[in-house]
Amino acid sequence: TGTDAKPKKIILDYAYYSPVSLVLKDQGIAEKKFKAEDIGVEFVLSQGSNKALEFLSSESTDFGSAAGAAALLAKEKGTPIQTVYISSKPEWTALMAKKGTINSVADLKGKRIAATVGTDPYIFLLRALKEAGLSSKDVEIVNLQHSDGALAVQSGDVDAWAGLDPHMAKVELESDIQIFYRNPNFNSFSTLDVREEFAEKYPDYVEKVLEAYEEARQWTIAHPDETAEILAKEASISLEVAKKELERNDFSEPIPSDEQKAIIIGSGEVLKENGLLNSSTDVEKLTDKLFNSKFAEKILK
Amino acid sequence: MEHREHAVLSKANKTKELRFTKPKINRKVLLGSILPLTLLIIWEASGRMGIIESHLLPIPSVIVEGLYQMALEGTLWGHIGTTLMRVFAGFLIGTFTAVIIGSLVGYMKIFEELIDPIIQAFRSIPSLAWVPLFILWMGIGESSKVILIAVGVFFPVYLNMVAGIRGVDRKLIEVGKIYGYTSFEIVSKIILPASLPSLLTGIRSGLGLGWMFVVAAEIMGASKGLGYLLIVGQNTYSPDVIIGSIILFAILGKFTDWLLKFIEERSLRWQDSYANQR
Amino acid sequence: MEHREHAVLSKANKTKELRFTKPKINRKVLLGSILPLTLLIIWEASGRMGIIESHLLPIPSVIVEGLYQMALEGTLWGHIGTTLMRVFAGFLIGTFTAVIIGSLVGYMKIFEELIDPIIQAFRSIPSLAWVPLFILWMGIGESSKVILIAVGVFFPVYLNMVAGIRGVDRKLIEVGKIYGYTSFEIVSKIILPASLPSLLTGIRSGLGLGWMFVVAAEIMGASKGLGYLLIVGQNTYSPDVIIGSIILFAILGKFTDWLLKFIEERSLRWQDSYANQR
Amino acid sequence: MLSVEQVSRTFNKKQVGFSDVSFTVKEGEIIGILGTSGCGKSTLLRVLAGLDKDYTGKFTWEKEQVGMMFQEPRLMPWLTVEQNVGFGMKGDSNSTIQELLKLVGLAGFEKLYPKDLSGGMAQRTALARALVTEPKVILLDEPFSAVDAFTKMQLQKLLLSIWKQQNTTMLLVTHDIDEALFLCDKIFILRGQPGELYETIIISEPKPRDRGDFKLTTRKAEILSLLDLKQTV
Amino acid sequence: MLSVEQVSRTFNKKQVGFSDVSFTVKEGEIIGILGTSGCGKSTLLRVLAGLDKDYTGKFTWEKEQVGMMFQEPRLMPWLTVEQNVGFGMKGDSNSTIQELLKLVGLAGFEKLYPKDLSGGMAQRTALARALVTEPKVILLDEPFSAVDAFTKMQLQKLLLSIWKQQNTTMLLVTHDIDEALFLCDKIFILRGQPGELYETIIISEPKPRDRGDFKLTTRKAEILSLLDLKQTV
Ligand SMILES: Nc1ncnc2c1ncn2[C@@H]1O[C@H](COP(=O)(O)OP(=O)(O)OP(=O)(O)O)[C@@H](O)[C@H]1O
Ligand SMILES: Nc1ncnc2c1ncn2[C@@H]1O[C@H](COP(=O)(O)OP(=O)(O)OP(=O)(O)O)[C@@H](O)[C@H]1O
Ligand SMILES: [Mg+2]
Ligand SMILES: [Mg+2]
Repeated sequence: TGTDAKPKKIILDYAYYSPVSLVLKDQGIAEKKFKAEDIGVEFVLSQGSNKALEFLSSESTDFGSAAGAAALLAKEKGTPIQTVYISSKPEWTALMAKKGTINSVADLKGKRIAATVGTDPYIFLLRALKEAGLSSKDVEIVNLQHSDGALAVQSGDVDAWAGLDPHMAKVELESDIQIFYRNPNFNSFSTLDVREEFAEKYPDYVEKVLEAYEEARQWTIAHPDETAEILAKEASISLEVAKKELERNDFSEPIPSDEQKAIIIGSGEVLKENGLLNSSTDVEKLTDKLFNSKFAEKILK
Repeated sequence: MEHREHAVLSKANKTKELRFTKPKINRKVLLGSILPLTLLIIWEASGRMGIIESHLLPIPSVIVEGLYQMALEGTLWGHIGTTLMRVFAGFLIGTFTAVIIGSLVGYMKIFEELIDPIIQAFRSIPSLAWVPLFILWMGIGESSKVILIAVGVFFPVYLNMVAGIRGVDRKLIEVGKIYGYTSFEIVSKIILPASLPSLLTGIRSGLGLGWMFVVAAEIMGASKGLGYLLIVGQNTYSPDVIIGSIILFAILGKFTDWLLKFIEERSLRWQDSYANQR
Repeated sequence: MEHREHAVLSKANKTKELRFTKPKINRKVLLGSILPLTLLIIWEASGRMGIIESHLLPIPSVIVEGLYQMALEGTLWGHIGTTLMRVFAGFLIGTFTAVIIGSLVGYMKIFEELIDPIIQAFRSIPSLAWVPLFILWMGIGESSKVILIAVGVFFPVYLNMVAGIRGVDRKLIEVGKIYGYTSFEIVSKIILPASLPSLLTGIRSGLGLGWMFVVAAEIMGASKGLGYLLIVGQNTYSPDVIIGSIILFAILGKFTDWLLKFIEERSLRWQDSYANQR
Repeated sequence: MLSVEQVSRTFNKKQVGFSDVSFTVKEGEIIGILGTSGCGKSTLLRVLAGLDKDYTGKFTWEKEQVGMMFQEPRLMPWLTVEQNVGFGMKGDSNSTIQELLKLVGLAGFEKLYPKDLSGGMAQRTALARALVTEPKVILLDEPFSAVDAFTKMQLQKLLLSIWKQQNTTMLLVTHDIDEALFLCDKIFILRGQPGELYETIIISEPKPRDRGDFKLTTRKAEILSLLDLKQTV
Repeated sequence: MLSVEQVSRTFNKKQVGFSDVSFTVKEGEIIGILGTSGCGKSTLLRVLAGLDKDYTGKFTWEKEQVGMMFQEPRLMPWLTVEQNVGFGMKGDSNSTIQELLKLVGLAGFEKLYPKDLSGGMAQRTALARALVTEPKVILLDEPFSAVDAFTKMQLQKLLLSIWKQQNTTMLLVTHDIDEALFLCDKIFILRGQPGELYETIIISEPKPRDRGDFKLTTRKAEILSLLDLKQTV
């Protein structure tokens, strides 16, 4: 309807788990882009997917960075959002344990595993168990925040941990806790989500934001060392850890397409089996409703 | 004759007062529920009329429905029971420790100078900040949760205990000294009863903090409890679960506080105070 | 002659006391630092000897080094300043509101019956649980952070204010009534000063809670502040940042509490209490 | 001025403070109230001052401005002596306060807090506080119980001089029979627990009186015997 | 029994409570302490009871077991009358408490809290509390200031009977000259602010004495004039 309407300002978030958003903010790309139109750009820090989605939900931001599965969960609970862009495909979660104690997912039977319920590592763990023919009933999942899980696996309170970067990278570097199972395709993506209302009112501006993101993504690919420095400085982690984290990020597929859809649907099914999604939910339909690739497709053509 | 009349008059008075005793309690409950009920009605109405979107703030009936479902499944009682047990245990430990240490600090200058400064510093450390330290020190077992709650309870009780003691009327302490009371007797027979009003306030404050620390405690590897429910609700974007657990916190908190208030009123009958005058 | 001797004696006494005034303060500081220093030394030593692994709990010197680095870069002052401002603003708002509402509730039965029950229920809602509600109601701006802190400060101040008022000696209130004081005059001229000791304890308790609520407040989209630092430390798994921010919380908390304690001691000089006797 | 009709006060539906007291007081009279300990004198004053509403019967004041000095000093512990004296006054009136403090012998102690006062000094502060607002009616509950015999006489004289200047109506509870005889126009004797008005003694001697007056000394024995509870009622 | 040598007490390095007091007391003596209000009588008792350590000079007790009744009742507000009376006793002793309560006229009021007592009843409770432990030495600070003339006489007799039974040494601060004359073997007069020991009056009349005794009445005038500060010192 109001295609020529113009927002007064656009509120974006930035998050340590989305390096592209950090580059976007650091390089001032969005500000430059919207300055000519006299539209203000504001940045809000999201400390996790859940906060990013809460901000979207309460209209505190217009665009938010969240893990794909998290966005799916929120969508099912009625949060009016759409996934319009994939800022990276990170391998940010894997299963870790003390060196030599656990060598495969099958060894987890009857063990205590730390994970944060509802987050990507948790979903990763469930999918890994499923693949190995186990279910959540065969193990004891201890709900711990990511950083607390890192502590608990080191002190021996739990036998394994579904880790998350940068905790994972740091633990790997500093102690004898090692990854024993990894699978990039069980990680959901770092997505960019927009409020539905915003997308309806200002479709042109969704495109413009995605253009900015696209610019930032290209810059990220071209300047890996600078990106690591930005990440290290913003998140106050060491350069070493930042580099390790970036190595595990794949910035090559920005458009939400069928491949991504398949991974998200896989996560959704596992969530459903474990009661985090309503048993009557049709995961495929829900994912269709969540994904909107038309903006990204348009600007990339 | 005149005397007679008078006696009759005062008797009439008496029955009148007796008759009013029962309804008084009801009136209190009634008045107290006006505000919460009004809020509930506005909330429900604006939810139904679409002023508040349900993904932001589900309407009360949906939340109650959800809680009812959990009650039917039986999981609700597990959550409530677990949290109640933890708060209760932590409350007891925290209060007990605070009374002991508070008495020492309030009564003996040397203790005050030695340990009060560090306690005051610890007091402002947020509950979430304690979590990693507790995992390091005590692991993620039940005891570490209970102790974390006890830490929360400790500070207000301690503060009020010390303040209560320092405010005890010098005149009464002198009476104990005249009878050759030992320090311990002076504390137990004069200082503790005299600082009881302040202590009870501290205990009520402490219980409130105990409820607050539950969330931090149940971040530490819980699989049951209201705090766990709240965090899972936040992680899975379920506003009904979040609000449901908040409401449970409020109800349980109110109920336990009411118990303490009841004890407070009973044990402060002797006070020649503004409250007892009415 | 005898008189003379006596005068000399009492003069000697005087100078002795004067001489001791200065060292007394130092002695207090000294005694107060024994415990923290001992802890620090044990910690540092056991870290250096490898009893505590540094990636779990870094040694103090590393943490101080980190803080020093931040101070050099200048970011530290930004964090401290931001948080101080938020706590200060929230503290003022919370205390002010609590004194007003507490006075009304303590003094007028009808207010107590109307709003006390719901306040008591809200009191046990954990800080983290408020976060989504505050984001909903007030967004993630500065004001929503300050108000959240004010909520934390409110409850203990309120509780102590009400308890203080209810404990005011009936006898003193009657004096006011004799002079035909209005309710407002009775509150401001008798009840408030008489409940000052209790109120001050509540204010100190409230300040502590203010510091605790900062973390919850700074979860709401902050990019500066000690709570932010703490959460970033947890999210990026940097134990030195976590412990560093905890230490800053402790120091700032201790410092602000010391300010309040100072005010407390000055304004309670009139108390004929155990504390003033010594 | 004041008429009291069958006023009683019962605590908690059982314990009786005093019962069925009736009397009248004319303007400018000084009334003494004597009675055994615990017979309800203080409670009667509290009722008349309007502090205690749970009485039966009725009474009416003609004047409204009633001052009162309680049995305990009841000083505000957070105020100094001079601030306590000025507690009931509106506006600035430092000179009046200083003057009265001098009259009750507390000049030089203005800045002390109540905790640093002796018992008698606290009582005199309370007296000054009651007098400084110059009420038309003043209720005094054992105003001189804590001061020495000599100071007491001076303060009695002070009361009389105020009465002369302002024709103040006074109700004075006291245990000192000499004091009642020296100051009062009428003496009510309360007896028993609950107390009842047992006897009214009228002293028509003009004031100021001579303390050694023989007529008064004889009445002292009479009052003393009235206070003896073992006597037949 | 007790010898006091040049004891002084100064508050906050400036305000003097009393100064340079010296006297001796023999076992079984009843000592009266009279003085103008604020001259340091209560402070003196506090020092002698060991409650106030900041004095100069020295004093020694032969007996240790000192009882004290303060100027204010100082009842524990959370204890009932009988619990307050039993406050200083070890072990069960209900019968002693009940008996003493009867003697001070408080039978029937055992279960009341201090807030429900009249001034005189509170004072009598405090008296009972001081007497119930049967101390060898007892310090009394205006013990009868809040009771009526008749009750006062009865309580004075009670004191005398206890003195007779147990040969208790008593130091009695009072403002009632008649009382001092009726009870005491020696009367110390303190004067001024800070108070100094101005005069010692010895009354050799055997106890119990006759209240109307003419010899005593003459001394009353003497004491009264001693209390007058305007007199030349
Ligand atoms: N804590 C204190 N600090 C300062 N001055 C004090 C303190 N206690 C008492 N005084 C002063 O010491 C003096 C003596 O007080 P004390 O109570 O002994 O008098 P007293 O003889 O008992 O008088 P009264 O007959 O009125 O009870 C008074 O001038 C009083 O102001
Ligand atoms: N709040 C109360 N509750 C119950 N009983 C009370 C209360 N206040 C006073 N009384 C009782 O009322 C009676 C009269 O008390 P009141 O204080 O009037 O006596 P009084 O004549 O002033 O005695 P005194 O000369 O000892 O001061 C006493 O028996 C007392 O126990
Ligand atoms: Mg009385
Ligand atoms: Mg005295």
